[in-house]
Amino acid sequence: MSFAGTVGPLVPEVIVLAAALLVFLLDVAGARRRELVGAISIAALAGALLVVLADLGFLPLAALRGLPPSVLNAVPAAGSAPLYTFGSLGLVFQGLFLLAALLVATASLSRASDERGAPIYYGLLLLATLGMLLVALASDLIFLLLAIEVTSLATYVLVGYTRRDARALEAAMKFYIVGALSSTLSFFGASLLFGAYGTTNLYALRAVAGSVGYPVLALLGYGILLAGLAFKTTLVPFHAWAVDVYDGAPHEVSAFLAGGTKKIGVFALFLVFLGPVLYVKAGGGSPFSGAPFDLGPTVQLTLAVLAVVTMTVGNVLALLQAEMKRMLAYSSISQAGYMLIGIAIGTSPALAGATLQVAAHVLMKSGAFLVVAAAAAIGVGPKIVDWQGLGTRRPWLAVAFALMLLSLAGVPLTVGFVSKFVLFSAAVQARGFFVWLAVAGLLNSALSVFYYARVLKVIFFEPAPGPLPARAGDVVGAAGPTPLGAGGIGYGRAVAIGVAAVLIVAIGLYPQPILGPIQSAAAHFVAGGA
Amino acid sequence: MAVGVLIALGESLSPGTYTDVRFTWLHLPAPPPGHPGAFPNGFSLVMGTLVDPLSALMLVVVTVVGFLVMLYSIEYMRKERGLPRYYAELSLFLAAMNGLVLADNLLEFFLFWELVGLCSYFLIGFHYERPAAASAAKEAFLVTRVGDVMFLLGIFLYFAVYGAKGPGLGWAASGFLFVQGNHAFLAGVPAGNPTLLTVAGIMILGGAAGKSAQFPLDVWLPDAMEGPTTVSALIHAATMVAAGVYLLAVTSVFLGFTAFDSLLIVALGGITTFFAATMAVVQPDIKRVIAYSTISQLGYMVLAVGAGFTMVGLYHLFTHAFFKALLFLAAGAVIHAVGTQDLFRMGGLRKRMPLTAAAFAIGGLALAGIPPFAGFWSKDDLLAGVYSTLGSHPAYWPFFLLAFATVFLTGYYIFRAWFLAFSGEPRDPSLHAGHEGPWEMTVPLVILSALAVVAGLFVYLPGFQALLLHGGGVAGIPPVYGTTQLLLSAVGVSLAGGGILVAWALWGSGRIVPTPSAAPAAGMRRVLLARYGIKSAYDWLGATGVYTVARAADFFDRFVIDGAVHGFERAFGDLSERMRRIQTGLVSDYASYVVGGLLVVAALLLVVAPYLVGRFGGG
Amino acid sequence: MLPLVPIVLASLLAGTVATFLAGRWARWVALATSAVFLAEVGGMFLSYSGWPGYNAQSVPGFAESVSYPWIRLPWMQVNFTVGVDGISLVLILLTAILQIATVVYSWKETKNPAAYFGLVSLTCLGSFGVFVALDVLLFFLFWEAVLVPMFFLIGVWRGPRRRYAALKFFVYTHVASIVMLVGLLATVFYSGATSLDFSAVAAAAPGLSPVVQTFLFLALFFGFAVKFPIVPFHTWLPDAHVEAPTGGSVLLAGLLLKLGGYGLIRWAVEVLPAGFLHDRPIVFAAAFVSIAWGSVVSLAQRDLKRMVAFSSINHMGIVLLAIGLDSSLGLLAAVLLMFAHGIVSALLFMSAGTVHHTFGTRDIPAIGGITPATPALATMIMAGALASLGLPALIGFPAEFTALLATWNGLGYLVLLPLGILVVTAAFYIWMMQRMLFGPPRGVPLGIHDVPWWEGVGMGLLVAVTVLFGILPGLLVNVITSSPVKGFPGT
Amino acid sequence: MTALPLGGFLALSSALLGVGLFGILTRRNFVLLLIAIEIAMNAAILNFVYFAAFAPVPALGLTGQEIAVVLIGFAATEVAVGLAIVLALHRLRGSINVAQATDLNG
Repeated sequence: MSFAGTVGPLVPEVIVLAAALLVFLLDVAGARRRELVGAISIAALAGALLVVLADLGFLPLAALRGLPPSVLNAVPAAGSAPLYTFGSLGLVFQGLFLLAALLVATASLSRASDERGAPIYYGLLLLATLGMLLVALASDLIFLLLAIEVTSLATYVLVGYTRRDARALEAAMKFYIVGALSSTLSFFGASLLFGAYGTTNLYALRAVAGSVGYPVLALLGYGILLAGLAFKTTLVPFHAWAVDVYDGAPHEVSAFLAGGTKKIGVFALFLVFLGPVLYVKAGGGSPFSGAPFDLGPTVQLTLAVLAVVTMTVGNVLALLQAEMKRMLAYSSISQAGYMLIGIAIGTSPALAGATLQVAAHVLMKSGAFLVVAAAAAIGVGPKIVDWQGLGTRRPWLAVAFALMLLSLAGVPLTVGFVSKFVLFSAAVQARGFFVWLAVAGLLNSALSVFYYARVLKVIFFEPAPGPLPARAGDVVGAAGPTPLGAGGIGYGRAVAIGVAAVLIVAIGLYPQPILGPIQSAAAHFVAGGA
Repeated sequence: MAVGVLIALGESLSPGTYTDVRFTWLHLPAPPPGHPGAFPNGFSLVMGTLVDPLSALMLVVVTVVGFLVMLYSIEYMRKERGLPRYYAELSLFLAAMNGLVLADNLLEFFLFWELVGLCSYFLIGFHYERPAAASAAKEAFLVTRVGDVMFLLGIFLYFAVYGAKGPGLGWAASGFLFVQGNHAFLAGVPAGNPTLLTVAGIMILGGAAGKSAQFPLDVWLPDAMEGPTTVSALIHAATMVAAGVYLLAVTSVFLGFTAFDSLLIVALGGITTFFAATMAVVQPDIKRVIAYSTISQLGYMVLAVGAGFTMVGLYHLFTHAFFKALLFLAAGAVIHAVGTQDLFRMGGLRKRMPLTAAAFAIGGLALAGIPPFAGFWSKDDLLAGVYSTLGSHPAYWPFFLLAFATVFLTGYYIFRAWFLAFSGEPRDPSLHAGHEGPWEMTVPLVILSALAVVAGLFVYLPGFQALLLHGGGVAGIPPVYGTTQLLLSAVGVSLAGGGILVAWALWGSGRIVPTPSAAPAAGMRRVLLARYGIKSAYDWLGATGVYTVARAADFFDRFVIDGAVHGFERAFGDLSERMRRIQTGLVSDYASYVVGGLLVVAALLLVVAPYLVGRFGGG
Repeated sequence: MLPLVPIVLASLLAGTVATFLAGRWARWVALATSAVFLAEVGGMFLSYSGWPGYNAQSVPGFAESVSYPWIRLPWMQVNFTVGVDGISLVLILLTAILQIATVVYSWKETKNPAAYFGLVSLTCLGSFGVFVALDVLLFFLFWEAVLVPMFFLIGVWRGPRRRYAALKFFVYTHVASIVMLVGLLATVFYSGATSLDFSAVAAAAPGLSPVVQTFLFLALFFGFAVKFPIVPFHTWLPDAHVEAPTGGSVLLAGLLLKLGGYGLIRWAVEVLPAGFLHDRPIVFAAAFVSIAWGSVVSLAQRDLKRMVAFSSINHMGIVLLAIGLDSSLGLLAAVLLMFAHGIVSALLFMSAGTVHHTFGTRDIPAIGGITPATPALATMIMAGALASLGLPALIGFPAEFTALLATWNGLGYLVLLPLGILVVTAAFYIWMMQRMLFGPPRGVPLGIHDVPWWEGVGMGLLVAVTVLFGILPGLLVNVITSSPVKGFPGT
Repeated sequence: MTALPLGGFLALSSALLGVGLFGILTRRNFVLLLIAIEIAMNAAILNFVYFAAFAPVPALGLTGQEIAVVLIGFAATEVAVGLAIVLALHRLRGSINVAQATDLNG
């Protein structure tokens, strides 16, 4: 394969990597203006997004297509074990990752332009995005875990990048310790799988999942791997770090973590667990007997239990949260439970539903955290009660936030409803105990309405306690009262929030343009390689 | 009025049942084939008019008395506020009353029945700023509402009876049209559905008892005297309260009562007749005396209808309407003149209001049943009729005796009132010096006086006779008019005369002899003034019983049902608070959760899930 | 043929959006929107009822039915399918009447009028959508879409505990909606319907085994029962009513409660006949409890709005009873009663609103004898109360009469309970009138004005409707009975 | 080839993992935590190495040795990032005791 042949399919990754390097170089060269590095990053991310969309087959973009159609969804030949392949579901996830990064990058333009570390910030953002893009391509377990680590390492630093904020550093510390522990576990689990099957290739693993030679070893491997990946996906009880990190990190970084990097865990779970889940060998049996047994249902049940526990615990913990970001963090945890339902069921409709849920979550949760950033920029405090009267002071911002919360709650006419609808209808369609999974999910979404509605109540119904300070920043190093554009929240944030809000409603009204590709991608994903 | 009289004249010339316009009010079409359901032919609820001897008789009453009361009101109500409202409500009442009389089915009957009840409610509460009036209006509405609800159930039951068994009158048409022949059908098939029919009759009786203030739903009528006297004369004496009797009459003619129902009706009539009269005996309020007498007289009519003498009952209704309206209007003239309703403060009005005194006396004589006044003829017929059934229905005996004894009481109480008001000397100097009213008030008195004298004699007019004869519609229900039991008549008249004499002996002087409070009579008097405690029982039931239940229910609603909702909320809140404590902020704890979670996942994958899957099967 | 329903939907949507953006012209835009809506619906209604001879056209199936593909999933097809039949048409007419009455009544709303009128229009839009939706997802979408504007209507404008009430309303009804959605989806998937269209679901679902249907029906029933509301799931209602602005109360009582009844008729009873038959004892028990509870508790209320709210529970209990009878007469009665209750409770809530801002309180014992000072207001209260207690010649009578007749026909002497409760219902209204309207003036400040013209027009419209259909219920009945529902000729 | 050596190596790596986890759970000093994580990481690396040697099935794709080398590099990178955080934390708070950094909780 020629160099062009190798790089051609990797155009988005190359663009992002090049932009990251360029930003770091500019830093060294002393060009540290936020506008400059931000523009470069946004351009790179947008370009990569266009290429990914083109690769996915959006016709008007055919000229940008870097991926030969023959490569897309091609199943590796028997005996070959590529490190990465190009599945359309991966491309869909790439698109979502890029969308999340793009929203965050755009909104970050509104941070103080002379803030220290802007190039570092954007460079790390791009590097993290690069890791995410690689996750979406992985076809090898080690490649997958390393790609995750690329993102992780970048985000550890990103959380604490200002180096002046004790809360952010504390968050980075926690993030790092739990993250490193989890990656260690992941690798240990991978090593057991390698021992059991003699390969780390995901296609191969899927193929041999049926002939479990050493079920105990394999199951232990899958279990430990699940624990490691659950860290990224914030499944309960591996979630505890997330609340503190989302809380302590700069708002834009929280948006990126919750809306973006968390989803690589979801996709990693898809990749790793589809094989075991799809393995159906009736006849019961015990993993200790040495004979083949019901691996599929066993894994499904485990994942389902985790999903239900995650949804429930996240929601219950969010109920009485007094701080906005922590509330959003807990809601983000519970949303991860919904996504897990998709892989627990393992059918292509369920995966499509989970993917749509991921897409929805990118918009809702990134959007929500960016609203928090915008609100902080106009002097709204971190507690939910501090948000009183926002509805009358900043009606547009409040309406956008309301849309995001309603979407999170799964109220119709929003993307959050469509995704839950598709997911739960897929669960009901799968019959069996998945119906109860859907019931649990719906009851949870009912429970979640309580705290979303409570926030809406505070924002819209309660009068403002007093005038807002002219400009109080969460922004470290903010110098002087230079009011930002767009009513004090900054144009970048306004654009990002606006795009997210519009997409939430647009997809909620007519999801077909995005649902169609996701469905066919999920179908390819389930069918491929097994 | 003219129309009413014309219709009555027409009926008297050619008795029979005439149905005019009829239109479908509400139509449930027949279901398509294959969907039988409860109404295979669908059904219609219709509105129409029907004229027959019964309605003709009622029409005369309604229109004539209505006209006279309107005329009388011009002067009587001159100084009142809200006259447009008064006349509008009175007109609406007359319209609804005519509608009721002309209705050709039970549903339509009920519709207008409710409307007249509404007008009664409004008019009792005409002086709504007076708490007593507002309260009386409420009481009237609610007590009659109890009857209405029974009436409604009665309609359903008749609907069911005739829907199931009627000759071609199933659900497809309408189960409760007033159509000649139903009754005959029932007579032929007595076993039709006796229980259903009996209950239906009881329910109709309940409705009638509410409207016609029969025991035990009689409490509202005396209180309804809070309304203007004109209203009392028209609505609460002559027309609306008679609608209950009319309902019973119509039902007995067109739909039929079972023997048990008849006995019940007779019993109710007899009891009401007597007890209402006893309460009238001690009343100090001139209007309430007349009100109790109304209840008592309505009891007679119910008795007659129950005993099978439908047209005799209506005949008494006819005469009663005139002399009772006369009594009310005369009383109204007195009240208008002196400004009080308390008999004990009046006295000696005979000299200043000779015409009114005479009118009241004529009304009283008619009421007491002294020949040749109107009341004599109808009451005598009535009693004779009931007497004639005693042989075949010995169970009627006690109620007949009660009714007969009431004749004495009637003579006594009405002339007690007359003597107290008109004879002797004025007792209370603070009262206005009474005088006769202008012509608008006297003319109705004169006309009604004339009618109170001659209305009973109408029965000797051939046309009217024909009306009464055909009114029952069905052979076998004999209208007894003209005295056939001379001995009975003589005893009756003597009793009435005796009552008058006793009244004269006690009150004729116009002086009041206070009864010693220790005397047995005083205790009796208290019981009677307290209306045997029925009113207090109702008040207790409403204000204490039902309201307490409602308050308890409200408490339950707020604190138990809603409390459960809040408990749910609190339970989750507590859970949330408790679980938040695991979020310590210490990273080592978080790491331990990871390790613990790892162990849990391993246990799930290796032990729990395989066990469950093996136990319950995959998927 | 023009796609009439989507056109109405579009006009309503455009009007709503315009209202939100219209600033101080909002009320004019809202008025125009509602007038257009009423004209469109009125036209549909008249053409359907065959006025003036009102010989009902029997249209088999749904009229004005159109369908566009919306969401394609491999395992099912979601269409944008809308259409009307007699039942929905009557309720749509109710929607249109209430919208214009509410807009006129609230003419001088000063607190954020654009949002207020916009939310009113949005609520009506959602209700209209629910009534025309013939697809599970579309139905649920509109069903929930009503929730959000109502949440804001309750929460922003009036009462002191409005925030609590709004939250309670939102959470409570949303939980119920979700249970309902589970039931609907399970119905679709277990029955093997390939499309979420009503026709497909209604064709496939009756084939489910009775046991499954029983559980599915219970899920749906719970979802609808909260909206109804049925005791003991009713406690959100009094709070919401008491705290909502008048327009919110009007739409809440007039429209939202009807959604529950309509949903039950269309999506539960028709779709799961066997489940319905199995669960009828539960339905009846719930209905009887609600009838009795709503009425008895009303008697103890001091707040006029709270009293009317509990009377709504009573009336909707009768609706549920009538639906439960499973007869064509019962169905007819249920729809009539929903229409009647929609108009009458709206009238009563408007009166209560006027009482509140005229006298500064709605506490019944605190004011009395208001008739001389405000005769028009007293008349409106009286008209509402009398219509609500079922006085003939007003709309409540034909509705209650048919309901009770159907009950007698279906349940025999059990009709005694609703019949007996009629006395209690009369009692609390009559008592309220005695205390508030009559007697010597009490708590009536000097120099108060009677009903302002805009409120008078709003209420007068409703009174006119009450009288018109009270005297000529046939207009509604002929439309209702042409529906393609069991026992009606449209089947 | 017997199963015994594999069992023994597995026991060794499991012990390493256990030591690492124990350290992570009990230490409060950030640097000691880093060391504990590295010990646990080495358990995984060790696994890859001897699974490559004692593999019951022939390897497909990456071999255990390749993976082990990559992971050693990765572990170094990870520690570098960790030390950076340690430095920043120390500079800002004057302490690298993780038990003192619990401002974010609840």
